[in-house]
Amino acid sequence: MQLLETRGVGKIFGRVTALEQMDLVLNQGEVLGLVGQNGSGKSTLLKIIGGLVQPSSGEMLLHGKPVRLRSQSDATMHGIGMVHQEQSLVPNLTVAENIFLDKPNPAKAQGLYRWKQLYEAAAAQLRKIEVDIDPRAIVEDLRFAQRQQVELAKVLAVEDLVSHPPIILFDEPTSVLTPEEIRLLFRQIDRLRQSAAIVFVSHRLDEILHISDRAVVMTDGRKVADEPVSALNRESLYRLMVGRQRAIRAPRGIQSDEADPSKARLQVSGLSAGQQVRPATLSVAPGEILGLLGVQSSGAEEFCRALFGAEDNVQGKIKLNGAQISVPSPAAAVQAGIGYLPANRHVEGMLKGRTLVENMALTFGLDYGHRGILVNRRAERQVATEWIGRLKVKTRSADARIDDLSGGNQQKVVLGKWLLSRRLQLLLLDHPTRGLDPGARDDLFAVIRAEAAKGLSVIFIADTIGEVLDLSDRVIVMRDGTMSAEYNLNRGDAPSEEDLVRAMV
Amino acid sequence: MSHVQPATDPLVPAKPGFAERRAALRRGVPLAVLILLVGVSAIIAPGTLSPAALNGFISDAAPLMILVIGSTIPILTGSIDLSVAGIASITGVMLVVLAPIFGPWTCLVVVLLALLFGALQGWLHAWLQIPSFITTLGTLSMLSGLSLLLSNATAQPLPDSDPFINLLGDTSFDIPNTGFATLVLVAVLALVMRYTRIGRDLFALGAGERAALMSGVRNVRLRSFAFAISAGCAALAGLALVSVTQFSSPTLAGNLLLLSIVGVVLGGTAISGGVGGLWAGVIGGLITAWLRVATVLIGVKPTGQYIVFGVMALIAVFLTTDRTKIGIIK
Amino acid sequence: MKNMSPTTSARISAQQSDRSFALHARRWLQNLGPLGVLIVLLLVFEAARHNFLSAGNLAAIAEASAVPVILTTGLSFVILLGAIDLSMEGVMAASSMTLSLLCANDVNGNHWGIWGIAAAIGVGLAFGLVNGLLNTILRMPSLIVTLGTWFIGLGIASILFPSQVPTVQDHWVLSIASTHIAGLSLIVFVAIMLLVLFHLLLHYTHLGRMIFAVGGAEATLVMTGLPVPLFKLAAFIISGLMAGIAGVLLSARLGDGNANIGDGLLFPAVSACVLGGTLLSGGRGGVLPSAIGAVVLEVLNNGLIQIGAGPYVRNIISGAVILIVVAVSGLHLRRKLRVVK
Amino acid sequence: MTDQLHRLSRKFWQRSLSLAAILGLALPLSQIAVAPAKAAQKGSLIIGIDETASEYWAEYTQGAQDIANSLGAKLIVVTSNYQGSQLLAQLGAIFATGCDQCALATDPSSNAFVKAVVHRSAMAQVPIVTIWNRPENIHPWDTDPKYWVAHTSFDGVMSGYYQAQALCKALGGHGQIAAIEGVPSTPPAYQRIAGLKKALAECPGVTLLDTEVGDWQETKAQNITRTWIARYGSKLNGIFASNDAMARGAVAALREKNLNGKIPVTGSDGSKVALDMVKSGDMLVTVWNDPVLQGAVSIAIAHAAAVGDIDPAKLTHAQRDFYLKQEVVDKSNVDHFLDLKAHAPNYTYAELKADFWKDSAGELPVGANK
Repeated sequence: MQLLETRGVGKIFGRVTALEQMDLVLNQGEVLGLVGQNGSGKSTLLKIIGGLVQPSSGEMLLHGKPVRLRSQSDATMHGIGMVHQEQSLVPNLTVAENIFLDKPNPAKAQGLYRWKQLYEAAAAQLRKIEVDIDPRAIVEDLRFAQRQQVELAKVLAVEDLVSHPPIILFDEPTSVLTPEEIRLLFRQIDRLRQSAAIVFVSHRLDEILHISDRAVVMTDGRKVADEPVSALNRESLYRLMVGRQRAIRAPRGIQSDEADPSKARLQVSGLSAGQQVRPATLSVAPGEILGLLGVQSSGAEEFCRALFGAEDNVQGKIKLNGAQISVPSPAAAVQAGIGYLPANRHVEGMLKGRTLVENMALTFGLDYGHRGILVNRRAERQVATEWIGRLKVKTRSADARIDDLSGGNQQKVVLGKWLLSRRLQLLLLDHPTRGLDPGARDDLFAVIRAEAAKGLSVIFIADTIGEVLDLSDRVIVMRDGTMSAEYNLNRGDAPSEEDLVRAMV
Repeated sequence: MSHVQPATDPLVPAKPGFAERRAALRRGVPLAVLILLVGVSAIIAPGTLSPAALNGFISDAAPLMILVIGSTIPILTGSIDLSVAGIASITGVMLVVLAPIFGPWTCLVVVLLALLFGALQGWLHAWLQIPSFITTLGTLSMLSGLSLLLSNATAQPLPDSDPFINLLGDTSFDIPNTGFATLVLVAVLALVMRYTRIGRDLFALGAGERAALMSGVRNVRLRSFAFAISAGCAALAGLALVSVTQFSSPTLAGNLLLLSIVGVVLGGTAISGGVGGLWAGVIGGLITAWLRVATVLIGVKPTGQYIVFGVMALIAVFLTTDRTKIGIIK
Repeated sequence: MKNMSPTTSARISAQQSDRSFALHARRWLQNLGPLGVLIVLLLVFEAARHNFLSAGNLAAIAEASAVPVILTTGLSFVILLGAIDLSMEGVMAASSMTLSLLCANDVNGNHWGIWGIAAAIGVGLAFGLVNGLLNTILRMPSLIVTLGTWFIGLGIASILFPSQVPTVQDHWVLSIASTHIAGLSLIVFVAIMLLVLFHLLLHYTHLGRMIFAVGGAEATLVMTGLPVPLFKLAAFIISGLMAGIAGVLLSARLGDGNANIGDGLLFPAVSACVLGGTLLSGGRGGVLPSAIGAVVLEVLNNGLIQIGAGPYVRNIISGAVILIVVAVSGLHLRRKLRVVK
Repeated sequence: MTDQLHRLSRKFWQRSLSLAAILGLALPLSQIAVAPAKAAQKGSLIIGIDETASEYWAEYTQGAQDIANSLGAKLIVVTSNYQGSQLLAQLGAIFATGCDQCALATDPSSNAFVKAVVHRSAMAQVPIVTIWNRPENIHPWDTDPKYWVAHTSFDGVMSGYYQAQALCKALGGHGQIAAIEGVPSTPPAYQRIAGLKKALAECPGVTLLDTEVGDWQETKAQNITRTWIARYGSKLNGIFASNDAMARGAVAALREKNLNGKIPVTGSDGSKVALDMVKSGDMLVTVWNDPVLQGAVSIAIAHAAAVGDIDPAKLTHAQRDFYLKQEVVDKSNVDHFLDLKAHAPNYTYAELKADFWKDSAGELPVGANK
């Protein structure tokens, strides 16, 4: 039975077309797997269906009737729930309140909360997905994965809200879950399968093939395939998604010189940060690109942040070119020549409201000043403009505000902030391709390769295994805060994706 | 290859330079408000623009302007310094207390002490991560108690011989020296802000603190510096005040705190940080100083002065605040 | 995707419940912190002066705390948003003057009785409304908006001021202060009632919880489609309302209208909120913690008078206590990348 | 649609802002070109007061207004809100328009600003009479003597002395009292406490239990008194409040315990409320300082100097630095003062001119403002 249909739905953000002429049908009793590269428009499509974003064109039909969703709670009232990629919980409210945030409160009488009833109702929702979380807990006290489960419970509560079958959207829910949790999630999806329409987005093709009935592939805001899963396999799905066979890349021949640690660019011994990073030892050679792989809570990201001094309770020794960094802090790391491209660009990467030059000159502008004390704005401007050109940043001028750029170009500017340094030794890239289109991604990779060829060491955390294999000289897989596997691609270690996934989870 | 992708090329705006022009226009608003204000009062009360009147205005406005300029620096980082008026008041008291020990160098010592105190307070705020509002509220209370204690709550005459105070109280070319002192202060700070990384880092902290920290900006050091400057400016403002009064008093600067906050905001500096600057402080200080006398100039009845001041300040803030750069308004 | 052994899963679950217990305990301790400070202060002063904990002195502390508690109750709502309301001193001036001129008094022939009280409280409400509208509709920062309305409130009071202090002669108004139950004036009970009422509002109504939530994640609420400006407006109105009530109560206690009635109450109120754990960044604390903060300050003040500390030393000590308590209670929150403004 | 609205409003703002800027620029220019500067009205009287919402300052203004009316002159009132810097700035603004034969009678708001205010007035060649605040070591005859005509005040020491004497008498020479002080940096505050101590020295049976600062405020005095009642209980026999507002706060606190009228309270100023309380027995005494008289005399002297009716250089020290008379008000004579309050005499310049010092209580003694 057809529940929801989009007809010619499109979305334009400013001057970027995120989604074009999308026709999509969601049926009851069917799990729709939605795949596509980053920036292919999946998230936009999901947000439109979830009421977070208003389409620029086209219409949506719910049970055959046109519908306009003004907000998320509006969508909720129509029986549409969405599990977000970025969590949408209010941190200082209880689990129970968050579950019913966008829904009529089940425990309100004469305008007053009946907390006990509310907790019971929430507990019922949590029981439904078989998780053991106290509905009275404050969300910010929960671990990330637990919050994800609350988010799931919040969305699944939608099914009690409407008489007709609900529509549940999952925006990359599995990337942060443990296998056990993924299994629970799939059990939920299986339970819902008959009574709901489900959209499931994931980068993991195996999961798509495992759980979906039908797969839709998107590229550049357009639908390029819509086929039953039975007609697909991994290779065909990949080809549809990327548009080409996976390229086999030639090794670049730079090797980590483990025999002579004195020549190592970076030497880390016993580096740990609280619970998330267990003591780790590692060295990186000049010019080497080291890929780090791991699911969200594996500690890969935290390891990089600890290296940069951005985590609390950092223990262990970090030596750069043989000299130890005394107090781990971002300022000390920068001083020593370590750069970090953060995963959360908007909060940690860019200075909003400021120009490209101001953003790029912030950290290493003084490299071009007089004696490292006085600022030379002309020189800074010149070098920033030069990098804007080299990174192919699409902008009208170097004095445009960074907010006015698209995500990919913003990312290039943030990268430029580090690359314009004359003394950068090591660059940490934390999910650098998030929100980047394939073209921008290729530009980015090209620049990183070129810099590495000049001797810059790079540690790189990727969104997909493909990216890691594409760029790295060496791959380290992390799991539960420790390094679980290592492959030296240049020495002929060529792990299959299956090998890597096995090491990850 | 990216050049042949018009569909994903989002950065060719319909009107080139539109955003810049708008920003430039916005920056001009406070100045326009100031000119409008002065213009209107000049019509209502002719003679306000005579040289003698302007000189009087300069000498009255200088302490306030110095305070506003000083307060601007922490506010640029998104913090706020509520202790400025307290510091300005205690400056005079210290001058009297310390004069027997340091003789002609007392002014210098007092300003240095203020810088030190400000740095300490900034360090407390940034290192212990106590909100600046409450940190400086606490120190304000302590400062006022201390100045009452030190002065035994009385106004005392300054030592006659203090060379710096005498210089400040004097005039050059018939213009009060406090006016020149303000100019010198602005010039020095402007040079520091423009030609060292401090200025850039201050703005960065205000515009996006997390991003700034992750770019290697040294938060604790910078905040200590910002609060040191604001305290130092407050001490200078105190000196400018006592150069006029020739007396110290534990409550000398009184309500200048509120006026200085109004001044910072009126210049177009956002209270949330990252937007504004010294120039904004100068204009804002002038607007506030003018608002303070405008109620008298245009002949508002004394009972109405509070209301007129409040309403004019609100209107001016409405006009001068650039909301395009601020996301969530708290 | 391999299965986890049942023992591992049980272990994790056990860890979780341990953790959640520890979290609950920590939260309780944090909430009890200000209360602990209060008890320590009481004991210290009792040790220093033996009749400190006498019924008479405790009643004096209760009387002195009543109005600050009402003020912090209102202010807490705005601070929970992450905003601030500086206008209370002006609002109290306007409300006091309104009350004393509308109720039976010795200046004019008005005799509004209970409607005079309503009008004075209404003045507070109107101020809150204006503050809220300026903040939400015109998008001006609350700090500067309420700074402006502070002046306007003082201005209204000085325009209303007749040439002599208006003495309130209204029976209703005076009885608020003169009626005593169990040795405490009605004002104390009004304060307790308001405190409980607004505590319930904050914890048992949608509005209250949403005001709480705005301070936690405003953007999420906007995205969810909740009417965030209305919540903010309500918080400002509550704050104005409380200041209006405080103005009425203080006038009732003094028996006259006074434009300086609120002088020096704002900064202690803000300090009290922070002291109690209602953080200026919003979303933390509540009316009860703030009220405890207010009582702490009053105990400190009373105790320092009792042990004979001079007024100047009192300033220094209370400033230091505020700083130390806030610093110590915030120590566990310190993080490298935490943004504190 | 919202986008359009947005753009429209933005455009509107741009237009109106540029308009405002142009207007702002044009106005002063037109000013220079068209209108010749005209001075403030000749012979204006200027007074500086601390606040508007106060009975005391309203009456002071009334006294000055009487004189202005009798002269047919304009009265300009400047409010400092207790901020000397604000007073200076506002006086500057008034003098800026030029002031011929103007006269100023002001409270400089605190001792610290006296010299600056006097100097500012002298620069504008406006004769000035100061009230209340004068630092010990500067006098009208040694600081800008040509324009600082006189300083006048009420004798705080005597006021405190009278109050304490009354307390001593009421307590029958035996008991313990507590005192509430005003803002410590103002002369009346410490003078009145000094008077209190002077009287107690002559009345050894009465001791001073405690002194607290109430900053002249009712509410603070109320809290302080409440604390005292709790602390001292029946040991507290009387309360010395440095002004009537604080006395009223003390009485309000006493009333909460039904102690009003039982524990005597004294104040100073002679405000309407205090007179009523003296009549009702809640207060023992207050000291009558006549602000109407103060306003009339001080502005009249300044005006006299401005128009040349007096020559400051020829005045004696006692004429340039003097107290105005004050009287103790107790239950026996309160009706007289209540009547005076209701029907203040209408002062005229001509009448005062006959003898400006008719109501003087003598020269300020050396050390009065220490």
